[in-house]
Amino acid sequence: MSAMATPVSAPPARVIMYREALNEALREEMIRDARVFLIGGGIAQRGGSYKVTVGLLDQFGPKRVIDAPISESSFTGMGVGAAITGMRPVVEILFVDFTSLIMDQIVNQAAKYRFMSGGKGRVPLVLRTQGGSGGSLAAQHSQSLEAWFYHVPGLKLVMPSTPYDAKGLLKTAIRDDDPVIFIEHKLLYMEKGPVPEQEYTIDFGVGAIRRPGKDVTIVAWSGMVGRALAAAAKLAEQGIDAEVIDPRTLVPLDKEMILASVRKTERLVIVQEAVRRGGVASDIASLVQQEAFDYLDAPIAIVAGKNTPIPFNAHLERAAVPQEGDIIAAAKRCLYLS
Amino acid sequence: MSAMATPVSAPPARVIMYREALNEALREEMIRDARVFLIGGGIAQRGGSYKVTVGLLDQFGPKRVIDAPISESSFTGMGVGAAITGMRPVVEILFVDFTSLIMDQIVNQAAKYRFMSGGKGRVPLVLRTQGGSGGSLAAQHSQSLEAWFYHVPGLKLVMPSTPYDAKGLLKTAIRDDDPVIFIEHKLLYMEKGPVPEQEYTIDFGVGAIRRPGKDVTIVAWSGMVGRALAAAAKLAEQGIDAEVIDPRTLVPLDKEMILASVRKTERLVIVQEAVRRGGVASDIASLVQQEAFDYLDAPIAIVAGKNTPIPFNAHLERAAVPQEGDIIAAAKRCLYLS
Amino acid sequence: MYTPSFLEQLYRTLYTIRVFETRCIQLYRQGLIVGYFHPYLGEEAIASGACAALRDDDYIISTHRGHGHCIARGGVGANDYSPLRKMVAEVLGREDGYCHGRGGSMHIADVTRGNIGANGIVGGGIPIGTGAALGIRIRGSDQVVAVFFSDGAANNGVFPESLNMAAIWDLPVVFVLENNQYAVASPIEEMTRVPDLYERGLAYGVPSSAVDGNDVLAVYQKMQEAVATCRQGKGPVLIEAKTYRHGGHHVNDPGLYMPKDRLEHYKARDPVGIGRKYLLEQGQQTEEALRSIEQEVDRQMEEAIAFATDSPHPSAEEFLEEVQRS
Amino acid sequence: MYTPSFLEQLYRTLYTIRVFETRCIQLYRQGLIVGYFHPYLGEEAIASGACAALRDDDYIISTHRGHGHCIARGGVGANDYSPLRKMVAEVLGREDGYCHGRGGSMHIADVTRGNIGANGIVGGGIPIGTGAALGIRIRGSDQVVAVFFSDGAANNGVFPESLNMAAIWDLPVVFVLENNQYAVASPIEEMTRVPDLYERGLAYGVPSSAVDGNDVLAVYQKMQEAVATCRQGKGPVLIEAKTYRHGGHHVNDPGLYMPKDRLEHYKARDPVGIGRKYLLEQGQQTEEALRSIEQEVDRQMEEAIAFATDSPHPSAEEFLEEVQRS
Ligand SMILES: Cc1ncc(C[n+]2csc(CCOP(=O)(O)OP(=O)(O)O)c2C)c(N)n1
Ligand SMILES: Cc1ncc(C[n+]2csc(CCOP(=O)(O)OP(=O)(O)O)c2C)c(N)n1
Ligand SMILES: [Mg+2]
Ligand SMILES: [Mg+2]
Repeated sequence: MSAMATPVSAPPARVIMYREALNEALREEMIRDARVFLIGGGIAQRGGSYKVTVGLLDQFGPKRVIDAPISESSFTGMGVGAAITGMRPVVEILFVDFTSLIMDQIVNQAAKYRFMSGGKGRVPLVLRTQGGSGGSLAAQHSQSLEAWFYHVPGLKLVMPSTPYDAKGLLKTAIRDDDPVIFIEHKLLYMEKGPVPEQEYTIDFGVGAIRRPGKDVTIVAWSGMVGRALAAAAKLAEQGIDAEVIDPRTLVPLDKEMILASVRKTERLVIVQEAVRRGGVASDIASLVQQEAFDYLDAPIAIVAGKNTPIPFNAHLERAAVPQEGDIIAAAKRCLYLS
Repeated sequence: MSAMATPVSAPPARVIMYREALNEALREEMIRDARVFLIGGGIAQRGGSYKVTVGLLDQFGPKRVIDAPISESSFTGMGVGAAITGMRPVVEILFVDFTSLIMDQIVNQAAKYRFMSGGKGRVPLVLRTQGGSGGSLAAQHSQSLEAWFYHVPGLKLVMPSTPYDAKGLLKTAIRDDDPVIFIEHKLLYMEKGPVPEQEYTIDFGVGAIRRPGKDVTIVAWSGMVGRALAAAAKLAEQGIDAEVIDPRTLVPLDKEMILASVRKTERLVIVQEAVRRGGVASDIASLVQQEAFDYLDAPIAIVAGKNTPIPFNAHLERAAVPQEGDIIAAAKRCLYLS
Repeated sequence: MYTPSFLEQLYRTLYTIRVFETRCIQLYRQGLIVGYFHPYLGEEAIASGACAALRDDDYIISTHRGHGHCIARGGVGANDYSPLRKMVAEVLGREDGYCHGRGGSMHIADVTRGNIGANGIVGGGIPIGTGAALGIRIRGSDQVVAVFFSDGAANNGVFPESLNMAAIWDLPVVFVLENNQYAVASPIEEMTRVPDLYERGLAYGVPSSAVDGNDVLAVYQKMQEAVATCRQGKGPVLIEAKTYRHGGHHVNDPGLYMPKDRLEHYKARDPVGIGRKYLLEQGQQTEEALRSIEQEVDRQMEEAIAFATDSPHPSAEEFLEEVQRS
Repeated sequence: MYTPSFLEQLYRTLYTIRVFETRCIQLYRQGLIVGYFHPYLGEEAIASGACAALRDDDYIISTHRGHGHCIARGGVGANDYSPLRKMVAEVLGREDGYCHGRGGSMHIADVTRGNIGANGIVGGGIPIGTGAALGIRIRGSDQVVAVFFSDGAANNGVFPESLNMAAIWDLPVVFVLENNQYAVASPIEEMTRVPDLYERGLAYGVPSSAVDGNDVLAVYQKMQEAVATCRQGKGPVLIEAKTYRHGGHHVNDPGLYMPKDRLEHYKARDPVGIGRKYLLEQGQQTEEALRSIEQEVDRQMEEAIAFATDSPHPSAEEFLEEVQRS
């Protein structure tokens, strides 16, 4: 795979929605491998709250597309057990907020089983979930919690921002022999983008330069990529040429792509929707200051969610997470233009 | 409170164990406030796996010192409900590893209730738990997971390294009107230190300079403080004068103390037992590079746990977490002496 | 057997919930309410009957489908419709709402009235309510907690965990299981082999039984007995109130999966209609008297809507200052 | 009724577990074993009887008190004591252990024999085992899973959650509840109002009953019936095997809280003694034949200890290289 989002010589691709791309990935992998099955709340009959699993029950039947009771902790654990014994479960947790109910099965069981068994056992499980704010869903349905998983050895962590990536990365996740946390964004499901008809997968650990630039590097993922690109467009109008990098997978992280960009621009802004304290942005900053110390011309700026639960009221909700203007301001601060 | 661990003009203090200091804090606060009660596994009859609650059942009876079934998620939630309705629960979760079972009640309920209720509700709950490696307890009883809580708005986070701090900070935690995560370290329970007879509390957000120095700043907390001090002693033999800072509470964090030290030494090593990726150390590094960028003479070094579950075998266990030598090497790297 | 004024108050509660939900659904369609909104239509008798059996110093805890509990507990009375205003303001996200617009429909709490609050985590409130009961036991008072939840939440492991702890410590908590036979679109028959969910309580030694959840007096009586058991220090009781939603899971769910005949069956046993009949027959009120209550509620609801739409959005500046201080 | 060779193999298993635990406790006291060590002494009949009813392609999942399950499932036989060597090596943390010293007592797994493994999280294995059964159902095979856990784990919400899902999807899983009446020092009577824990299964429509957990043949028969139910596609079964530990919770717990008379009662019904008697009486073996089996096991255990103590510690360098690659 090239580091760019779309292969250079691909034929013109269809334009489909993120949720359709996810649906295709699930469908293709279920056709390809009889061991793949889906389990979650309301994913079969209803086709999922965000319509990602629409039609799969009809095609694959109730043994492989399973509507589970509200027993998240156990049906995730059942995914772990099925994975250990030869299946390839894709467990859906409707909101990343609810992963608070399944951390034991993910962290103490799935993530550690391979190691604890001396390498003899594997857990090829995909946890699909969805995060971020937007739409006034309030404090328990709007969090960005990728940092929890990022901190746990044994887990891979994928956060696609485009339909193309959503499909290719989900297929790769399902084929991976170890547990993968796959976090979608609620505001992206209806976003459209080019997705080729022909089969493809995307390697983990390969970031995408969404916009090349030379003055400042902006790293963003998931729902923040669009906002970073919008900010970059505004910055361009002001003569500032920002490079926007989407790591696509946070574990493994394409550190080299970020470092190469920073060595070029000498300035770095990291944008995350999650609250700043203890977020992934801090970790990326800590890596970059360590490995590109002599290149940095300004402190690395982090644009992140405020230190608060997400409010219900839409105005407050917007105030709680990074907006275009915040990104622009941070980029200018790095350039000592503010 | 002075920033130093022991008040300057205090009379000579007794020397007691960390676990005894914790026991005193619980006892004193239970005497002081009838709303305080304890709930956890094996804390009443047995006095706790690490003997922290010894004698409290006899003194306060089974209504206030409660042995719970293995229903962590619910008895934590019961603490939340009791706290909302006027009590001051101290919930004990035997190993921080098991907090994977209670994240919903801590993160979605306790941490957010005050905010979601528009400031009308409060959750004065203390979660006492214990982390870290040592003693071959293997992958599910040896983790350092403070980063999870550190990332959650609405929680305070305390990690005492001495008997003095353990007592004073636990008393403050119990008197706090909001939820406090209080993480002890399994290797510290038998450690001894001076603890005054007279009543005291320790303000949150006030770090302690464990060893003043001028060449390099070492920040460490919980089980790593001792190791950092041992490293500093060895460094001193080599003519390197390290300042060792123990933040004592990670939320709130005494950022000013760390920044002041870094402005003086111009070099920073952060030591954590937790795995490096996504740990608290990364966040502190990101803050310091942001706010003391022009002072830093070298990249901030992070000495942290390896990217692995903790192995059972004692040799591997040691290899998985920071040792004195690692800290010494990092300090020298910062001084370009390696 | 029951005084007219008692029956009148029961009916006022039933009818207020009905009007609140009906009007708010319209506001939702107008775009004035956003986010998740789960109406309690068809289940009004449970909150109304259960809360009527509680004392002012008792507690309740609610769910994502929590408007009914909040109104029933909030004590909308002949002379005080202020709870209604705070409710509408909150679901509109306004500063004068119960939670100053921070919580919204899914997180309405009314701490001053002992309503610990709604919850966005299905089952999340069960241990919290049980913990309120633990606090009561430690204090040695004779307060009681009513924990409301539905069939879906009963499959969250915290339900049996909490039931068991309530049992061994004789906690004064009534588990009010509103079995509306659906968790979103999942029918109870597919989610358990034993749709009589009260049997789970028996396995933990908790007195447990079912009641017609559409009959406000049946619920009230059951609840009274349960509350008495709790106040006597005999520990928890589980009441399974059988009911059915009058529509989909939330405003945007047409509920097409709900079999027409079952829906009709339950609509024919409309809890508001049943309560009305009680007031007419047992309460010996005239149709005219009832109409005047209804008109008053209708009017109050319009006032509440006017109040709420007039209420300002919370200030983003103040919010950010609060965050800064935190 | 049972062949002598079957009874002999059952006894070999019982006795091997007994010897393993007894000798390892000594090794622990000598400082050769460190960390947590939870002996299965007194409960040998459950693992031995239950695993004897399984096929080679079935699965089991175990607990923190998992040595008995691993040995019983590992298939220590007259001609193959290699599982014993891997067990001892693992609890000593050596490279030749089942998990190359990474897991230790609390995490022993034997994937090749369908032993998914022990678990340090009480209850953690219950959904995992249930999930293995879900995989079986999807594949359409007639394998079965035995999920071992004890009374304490039954209070973790994942037990009822898993029970319910196993029930609605007719999963081929036997929940083997080893009710040894303690969770560490907490007696079952204080942790539930209904100490007959199998009643919890009934609330979910799962065929459930109790059995004498100290009688290896009683366990075997119950398990055979349960396994047959599962293989017929009729879904899960819950077996509550009543038993008692012969000592404290772990090596360092003297178990002083265990009433002497109860302990004596259960020790008098020693599972190893009962199995021995079956072999002598039903199996019509001579005392001498038994002694020779016992001596062989004793000898094999000493060899296993020698093997394990000779086995190297895993290499820290290799470990760090692995970590580097991860
Ligand atoms: C732990 C959790 N899982 C899933 C959801 C998504 N969800 C919201 S409401 C609901 C259905 C709840 O069913 P039930 O408990 O029967 O309540 P009812 O809607 O019938 O009142 C679900 C699954 C959630 N909010 N929390
Ligand atoms: C979730 C969790 N809570 C607490 C513990 C600490 N702990 C280890 S063993 C044990 C007792 C378990 O009791 P039971 O399930 O009856 O198993 P038994 O020891 O009787 O075999 C406890 C509480 C744990 N390991 N995991
Ligand atoms: Mg329901
Ligand atoms: Mg037990």
